[in-house]
Amino acid sequence: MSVLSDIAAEVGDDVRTAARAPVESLKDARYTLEGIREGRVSAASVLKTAGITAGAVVVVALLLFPLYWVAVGAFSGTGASLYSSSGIRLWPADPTIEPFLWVVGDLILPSYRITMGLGGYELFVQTPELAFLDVSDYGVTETSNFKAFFVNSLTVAIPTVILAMCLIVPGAYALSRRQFIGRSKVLYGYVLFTQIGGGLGVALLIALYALFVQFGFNDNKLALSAYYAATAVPFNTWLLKTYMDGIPVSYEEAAMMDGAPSWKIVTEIILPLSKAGLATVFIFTFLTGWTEFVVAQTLLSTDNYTLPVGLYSLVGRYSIPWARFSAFALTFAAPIMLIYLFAQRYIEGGLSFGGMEG
Amino acid sequence: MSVVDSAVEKATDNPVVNKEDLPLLLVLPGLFVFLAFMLFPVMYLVYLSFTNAEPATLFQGKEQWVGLANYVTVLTDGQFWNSMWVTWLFVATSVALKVLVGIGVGLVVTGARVRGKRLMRALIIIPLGLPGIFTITIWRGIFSSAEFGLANQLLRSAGLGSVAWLSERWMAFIAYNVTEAWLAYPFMVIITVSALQDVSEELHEAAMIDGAGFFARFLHVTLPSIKRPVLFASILTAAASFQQFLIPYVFNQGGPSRTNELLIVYGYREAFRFQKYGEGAAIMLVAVLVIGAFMMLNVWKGRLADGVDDA
Amino acid sequence: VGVSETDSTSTPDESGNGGGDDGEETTAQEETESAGPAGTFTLWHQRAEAEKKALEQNAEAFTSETKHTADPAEIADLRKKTTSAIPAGQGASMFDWAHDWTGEYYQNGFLSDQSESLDVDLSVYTQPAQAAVQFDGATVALPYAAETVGLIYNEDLVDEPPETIAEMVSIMEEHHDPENGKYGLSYPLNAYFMSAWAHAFGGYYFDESNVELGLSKEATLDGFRLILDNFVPYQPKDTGYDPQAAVFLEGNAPFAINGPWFLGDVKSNGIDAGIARLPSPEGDAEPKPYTTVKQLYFTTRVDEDEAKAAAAREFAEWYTTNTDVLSNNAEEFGYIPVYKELAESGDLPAAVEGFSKSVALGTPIPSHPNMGDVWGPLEDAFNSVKNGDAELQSAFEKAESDIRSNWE
Amino acid sequence: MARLTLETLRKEYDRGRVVAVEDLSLDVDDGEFITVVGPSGCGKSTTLRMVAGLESPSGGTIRIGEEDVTDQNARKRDVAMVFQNYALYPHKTVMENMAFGLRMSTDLSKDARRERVRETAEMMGIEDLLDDKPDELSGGQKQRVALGRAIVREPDVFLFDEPLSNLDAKLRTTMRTEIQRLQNELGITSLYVTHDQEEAMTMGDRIVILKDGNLQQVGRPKDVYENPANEFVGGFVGSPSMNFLDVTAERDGDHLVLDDGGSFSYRLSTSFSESLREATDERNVRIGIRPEDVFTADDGANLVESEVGVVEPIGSDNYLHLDVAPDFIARVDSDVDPTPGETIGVTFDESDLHVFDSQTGESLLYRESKKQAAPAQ
Amino acid sequence: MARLTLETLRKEYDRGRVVAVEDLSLDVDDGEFITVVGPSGCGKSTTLRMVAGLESPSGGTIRIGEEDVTDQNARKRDVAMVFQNYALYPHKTVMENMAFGLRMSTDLSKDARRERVRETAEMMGIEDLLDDKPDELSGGQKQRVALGRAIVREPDVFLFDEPLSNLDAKLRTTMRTEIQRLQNELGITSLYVTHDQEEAMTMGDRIVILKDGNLQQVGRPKDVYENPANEFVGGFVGSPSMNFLDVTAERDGDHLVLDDGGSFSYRLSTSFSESLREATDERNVRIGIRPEDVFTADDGANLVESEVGVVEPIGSDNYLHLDVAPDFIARVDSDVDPTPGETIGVTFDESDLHVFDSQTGESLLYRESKKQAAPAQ
Ligand SMILES: Nc1ncnc2c1ncn2[C@@H]1O[C@H](COP(=O)(O)OP(=O)(O)OP(=O)(O)O)[C@@H](O)[C@H]1O
Ligand SMILES: Nc1ncnc2c1ncn2[C@@H]1O[C@H](COP(=O)(O)OP(=O)(O)OP(=O)(O)O)[C@@H](O)[C@H]1O
Ligand SMILES: [Mg+2]
Ligand SMILES: [Mg+2]
Repeated sequence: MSVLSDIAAEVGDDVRTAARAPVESLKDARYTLEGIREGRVSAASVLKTAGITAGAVVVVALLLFPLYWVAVGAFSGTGASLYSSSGIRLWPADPTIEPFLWVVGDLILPSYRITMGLGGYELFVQTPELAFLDVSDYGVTETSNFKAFFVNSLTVAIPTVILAMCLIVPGAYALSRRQFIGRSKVLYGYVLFTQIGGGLGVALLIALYALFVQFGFNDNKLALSAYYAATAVPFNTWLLKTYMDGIPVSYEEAAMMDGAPSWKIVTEIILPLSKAGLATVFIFTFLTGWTEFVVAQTLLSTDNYTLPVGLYSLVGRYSIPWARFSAFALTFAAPIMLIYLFAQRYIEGGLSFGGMEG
Repeated sequence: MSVVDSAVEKATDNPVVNKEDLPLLLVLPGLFVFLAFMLFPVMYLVYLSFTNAEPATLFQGKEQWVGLANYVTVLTDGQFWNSMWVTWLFVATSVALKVLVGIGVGLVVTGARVRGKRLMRALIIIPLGLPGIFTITIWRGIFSSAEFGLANQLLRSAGLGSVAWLSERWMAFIAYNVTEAWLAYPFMVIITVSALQDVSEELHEAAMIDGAGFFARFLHVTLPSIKRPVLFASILTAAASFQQFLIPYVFNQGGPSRTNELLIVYGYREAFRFQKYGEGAAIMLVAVLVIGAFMMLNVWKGRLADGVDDA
Repeated sequence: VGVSETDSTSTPDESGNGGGDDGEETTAQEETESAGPAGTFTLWHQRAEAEKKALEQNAEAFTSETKHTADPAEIADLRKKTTSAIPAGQGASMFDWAHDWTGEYYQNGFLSDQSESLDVDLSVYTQPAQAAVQFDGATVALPYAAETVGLIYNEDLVDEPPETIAEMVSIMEEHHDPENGKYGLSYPLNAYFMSAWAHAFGGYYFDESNVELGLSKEATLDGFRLILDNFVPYQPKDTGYDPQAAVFLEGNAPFAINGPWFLGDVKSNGIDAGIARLPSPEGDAEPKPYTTVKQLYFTTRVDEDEAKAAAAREFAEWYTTNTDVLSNNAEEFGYIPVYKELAESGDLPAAVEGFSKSVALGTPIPSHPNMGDVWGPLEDAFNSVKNGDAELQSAFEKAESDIRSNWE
Repeated sequence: MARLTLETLRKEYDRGRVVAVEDLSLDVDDGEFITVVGPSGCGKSTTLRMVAGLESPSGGTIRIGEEDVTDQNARKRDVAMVFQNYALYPHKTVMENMAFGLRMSTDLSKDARRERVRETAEMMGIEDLLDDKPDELSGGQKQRVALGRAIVREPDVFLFDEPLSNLDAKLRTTMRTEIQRLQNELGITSLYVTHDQEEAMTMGDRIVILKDGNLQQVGRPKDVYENPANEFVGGFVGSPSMNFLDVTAERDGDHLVLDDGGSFSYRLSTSFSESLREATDERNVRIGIRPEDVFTADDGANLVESEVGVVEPIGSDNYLHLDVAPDFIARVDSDVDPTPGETIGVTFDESDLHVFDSQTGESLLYRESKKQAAPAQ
Repeated sequence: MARLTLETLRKEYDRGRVVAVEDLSLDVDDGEFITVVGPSGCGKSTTLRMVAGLESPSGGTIRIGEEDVTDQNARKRDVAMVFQNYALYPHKTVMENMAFGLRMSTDLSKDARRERVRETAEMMGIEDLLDDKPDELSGGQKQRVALGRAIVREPDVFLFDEPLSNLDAKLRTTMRTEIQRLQNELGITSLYVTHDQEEAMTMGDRIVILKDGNLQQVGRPKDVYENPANEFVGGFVGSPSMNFLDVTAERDGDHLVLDDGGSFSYRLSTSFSESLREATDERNVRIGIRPEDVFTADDGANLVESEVGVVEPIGSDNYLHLDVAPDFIARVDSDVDPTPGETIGVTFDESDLHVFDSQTGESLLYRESKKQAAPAQ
């Protein structure tokens, strides 16, 4: 739990830093300007910085241009197409947020009555209906099933993450810290399967489906989570193991000298120190459950569709409603972007393959 | 009693499993769950590859054992060998491109003089969060052969003529590469950035004092320091390239005229389009074996499985 | 006097299938019109938006009118889902798709022959529709609409739809100006869309009765030549569906060759479109497009449970013969009726009228399983000719040999 | 607090190819502070880690108090260890770092633990840092916390593995005094590993000198300094190092004259000559003389003329590099400041002379005192 | 080889919130070896890095020879630097490491470069290591390679940033001599940063003492040791540190009597009293006396009785911790070995006394000599 509260605190820090960033950079700019005036800072070096930064912005802009292009489509409303015979538009001709409203739908928290028995009396609080967004105000009448898909995705992705963590963390620890029979075989096997798990084709899918049916697990979101967790095991175990390799053994030894039993060493020392690795694994396993399409589509019934399946069901036999499709996809990716934005420093640390330097 | 005792003694003496191997128990759940989901399907696939299964026969359990016939068919099919070589070519070019883009962008977003690096790095990984089928469809649109395809419009505004991207073999191949690079660059950049942050500042300074310019420092300090992580990422991403399916399939089904049919597309077409599950399974397995051997070789060569206690 | 068993036909469902998609089965209720217990069945479809909504409303109506329950479910990739679920003994009792899977699925054992149990006589449907739902003497589906491509023209740009190809070419010529984003024609060039011309001079793709290919026949090649000479020069160079659709939808092309499903987009883009039959080539040749019949398939799941089967059958019969449903479909979505009573009534909506003329000319896509192998090589061959990589004759000969080798 | 006994303790690595510690026996009294010193790789850390339970010995026994702990798990032994890199848990505050051991090995209540930590922190002068994380501390503060973490548990035995080697020179001296003060106060049996002989000398009640896994000498610092058991110890202990010279002992009547064949010649007294002759028949011996025992003289017997190389001032004294032998240093008063190149006369007292066997390096004259200096053996 | 001149060199960090180096002026003669010493964070590295061109100064100028290099890129300056962690390129062999600088900054042919490297390697005694990778070397060898890499380029100026601090005590002494030998041989202008005052003292032609970015004193080691400009320098230079005592100077006729209100009382001579009275009107001063200047005495004038705390033997001498003041240490001969707790009498010569202003810490009596000791200013 302390890990969670730590993470919460650090996210808080990040938010604060992010909020302060503009002020800080303004101050920096002022100091630099003063510096130039007083001759403390050479103007050439400032110009160089500005030029290089501009260059970096151009690179980033180029990389993200396809996404921008998609976003333009999403804001163009119905009739938008990936193909436009009238030339590139850098700005929607007739900007509208209708597609996004269609995706998100109403955000209304219905009124609840919270009651509390109190010695014969009954107190109750009637919460007001909270309407964050009522899309009918904007003339959008029908909406997508995004929210239902979203809930389904969460109910698949969260157990996936939990289950995967339970499988991955002990394995990674053992592989990183202990010598035992078959260790290197498992490691090799895992590295091997980090990639060739996918791509085995339709026949595999049929076999998999048959397997699920055999155990009566089809259309079971939990079973799907288990499957995702299983596929996430090799790569992520391996990743976390590599990360743990970088944690100095002396911390463990210190804890051992402090009289901590093995499991305490793991929960109190290794896990908190593996935060970056855990965050990375968290993101990757979450992504597994969040973006997988084929198996989810095969296994789940319509009511249980997850977001990618929901997204794909927008695709018609011949054509795709581009504005809505894009808006759906961008909304779909938004949580990932947010999570990543805050987990960035951990992920970059968690992927550094510190143990591999040499 | 004594029998039990001696058995216990034997078990504890047993050199195969001893007390030090208890940590194996921590690995087993993950291994078990993984195998539970992968082993049966894979075995099934192996079985299929030795039969003449087709949808009609398969589902009625009427498929027949045909031994190595499927493998013979596959290995004597010219189209298979074309796929094999295109696939390796694609692996080579796309990995080179991905590594270049990854390092290039990685350098840009870690540059000492670049302001706002963190934000840039966060923005740059967005493609990671989008489903592949979506982004690939977008790129299919970009590389439309139509005069108003995005790539063609850019070419034309640069004063060049438009290109029939997807109906010319090498143009299509280039389009695959660009798209693959775009799909994979977030991963490559993340790894490169992590690696770049570990490059010793002191080494850079030493080189600077030794009189090395930017390029020489990159060559002699940066590159050797990030070599291993980048190599590792390249291997992973090479495997991804090897198994690329969606790009050729969505773009032009590995066309034009099956010239760019990557191995998995070939297998898919055989298995699904032409309904030869047995042959499809054989192709998939050959592909898996090839990529498996490739990975093994790299893992072994790059000593990627090593850890602290092997070191 | 003994205790009489009232219900011998239906056994209480033990859910021996491991809990499928079909939900709860209700046990017998004797007092309804038709004999047998009430059933619930699932109907898979891949319809979007308005069409989906209409189907759901129809299912509701059916459920409230009868003792049975119809449960429609939208599927993201119907082909993948059916091919993996049905063989595993799972999946819906019924699904909604065009007739081109009939042969293949029946041979694979996915479909159930209901010819013995159906109450409706197939002769109430048009001839091609009758053919579509049958394979090898089995009736595996019931048809409710036909579909094909026709000529759609932008009324702002074209006053009168052209009767002949020559007329059409001259109008296209007038509008074609790619430099400024204007094109003569919007026409996705896939095998289905091109079939009208391949068949126009007496050629054919595939002869179902003799299991024979006709791709490299001179008459077929003439059809391809016609496309290459008269249409390709006026189209955007990317002949995929979306890029082709875009130019018409943006008002940048006078003509589109497309199907009724396109009309929704046309309408929502504010294009005033007229529909006409496809123009004729010179001489007495007529374009003969492949038509597809939309139908409700019975899967093998219905064989497990008579109540379910009865429900599915009853829904299919009701849906394919209910004139309210059918004419509404025609009006809203351009579904061309195949229920004779309606199809021959002569008061079809204008949009449907245009397409139904094309249907009248056309031939149904063969439902033979071998047909599935034809599309890919055909398109590959056509594309390589179009790109100038191959000669017409040799390309299609090669396609034929590819297809044959896959048939083995 | 307890006695610590090592008996023929042995550790092999790589299937016996590396013998890190070879049959080491040592007896540490209750409350004694033993420093272990030796060059890098001599097996100091390995010994310490075996006592801690972090490595299991390949042979021999370890006893703490009366208990044989050789096969006992590290966490069961009541020992505390201070690591070279401190090994403070980076994610825990100082308070949590210090309380962790108590939490794990005692069943004190949370408040009682905090109380104990606070007391110890006060003793260490780090009570203001209790809420900080290790990252926020300076090197000296970290060192204090690491000590505090060990102390708070009141263990039977303290182990230190080069705890000061990451600190700068000034801080090292301060912390050295600090540790001595604490040890005096707490009187806990301690084993202190260092590679710095000065640290070992000043801190240890007794000092243990290892080389290549072998025990060289054990004894009180002064005894070891004055009576090194062999050439290695002589050279290792003391800074600057003892000067060595290979000489032949020529007989001249009752006297022996030591001669290196060059400018060096030293005539021994009869008594010294006699004991040397008793000790060895070899004519070639190696003599050692400490830099501070060399003094300049203008005339007199046994004067050695030599040229001055570098003169290193260290403030209080000057180090004269002389060409008597390579690296021959005389530590003289800072007033004595010859210019490099000058020739001066130096000499030393016979009583300051150490004589070693030129083959084995064993000290030839002080066997007795060596034996007595290492009673533990 | 060239003169190095720093003029009011200044470096700010964090928008001026941290002043790492404050208006430092220094003149290093051609061929001179200057050591820069000071506590952690005093700006030693920052200064060095500005000279190297790795940081750009916030003010002031740097001149090498006649050329103003303040705004010149590091790689254009003809300086070489030895880093604390050696900073050897891990993927290059020793040969490649050493040749890299030549390759980058000269247009020698490959053979010529190899020749130069080989010569230098011979000089350093590392010619056998040329084909090894840094990983395979021991600490001392790495250090030698790092030196070699700097030397081979024959730069105008040598910069050293604590090059020996990662080595163990014995090795440090050896390498120190090695560097001195090289410097004598090559005579390249050098700036050598260390936090170890002994290193600074023994190695430097002159020594620069910094504190908080401010220059404290520049001078020959002996001068600095004997005439510290202020209390800080007095305390920093010399080991063990100078003992300090706050005293009041009471007048007693022509004499001044220094009294700390406790057991300490010291009567100054008339001449000393006079100069002190000339120097300050303050009655409260702080006196400093070096440990080696304190000696034990049984009787006589100015005897201070004090109790012995810890006795630290370092072999050649003993350090007696006395209760005259906290951390008051007398360095005495190792023969003098009182038992802790014993009371002994100690005293010192008036000439060894340092007197500092109790407010500013400035030395009160040695202004003259201080001025003269720092001619570079
Ligand atoms: N895990 C190990 N595997 C193999 N050899 C080892 C291992 N640990 C130590 N050694 C070897 O044992 C010997 C003693 O090592 P140890 O760490 O005890 O030396 P040390 O005296 O502590 O040295 P230092 O002063 O460098 O810390 C060395 O030769 C070392 O190479
Ligand atoms: N990049 C930087 N940003 C902010 N402050 C800095 C930076 N580099 C150094 N400082 C500050 O400047 C001061 C001087 O640092 P410097 O590294 O020169 O000290 P130093 O004397 O070399 O210390 P040490 O002996 O620890 O190496 C310190 O207070 C340090 O915190
Ligand atoms: Mg050690
Ligand atoms: Mg520094």
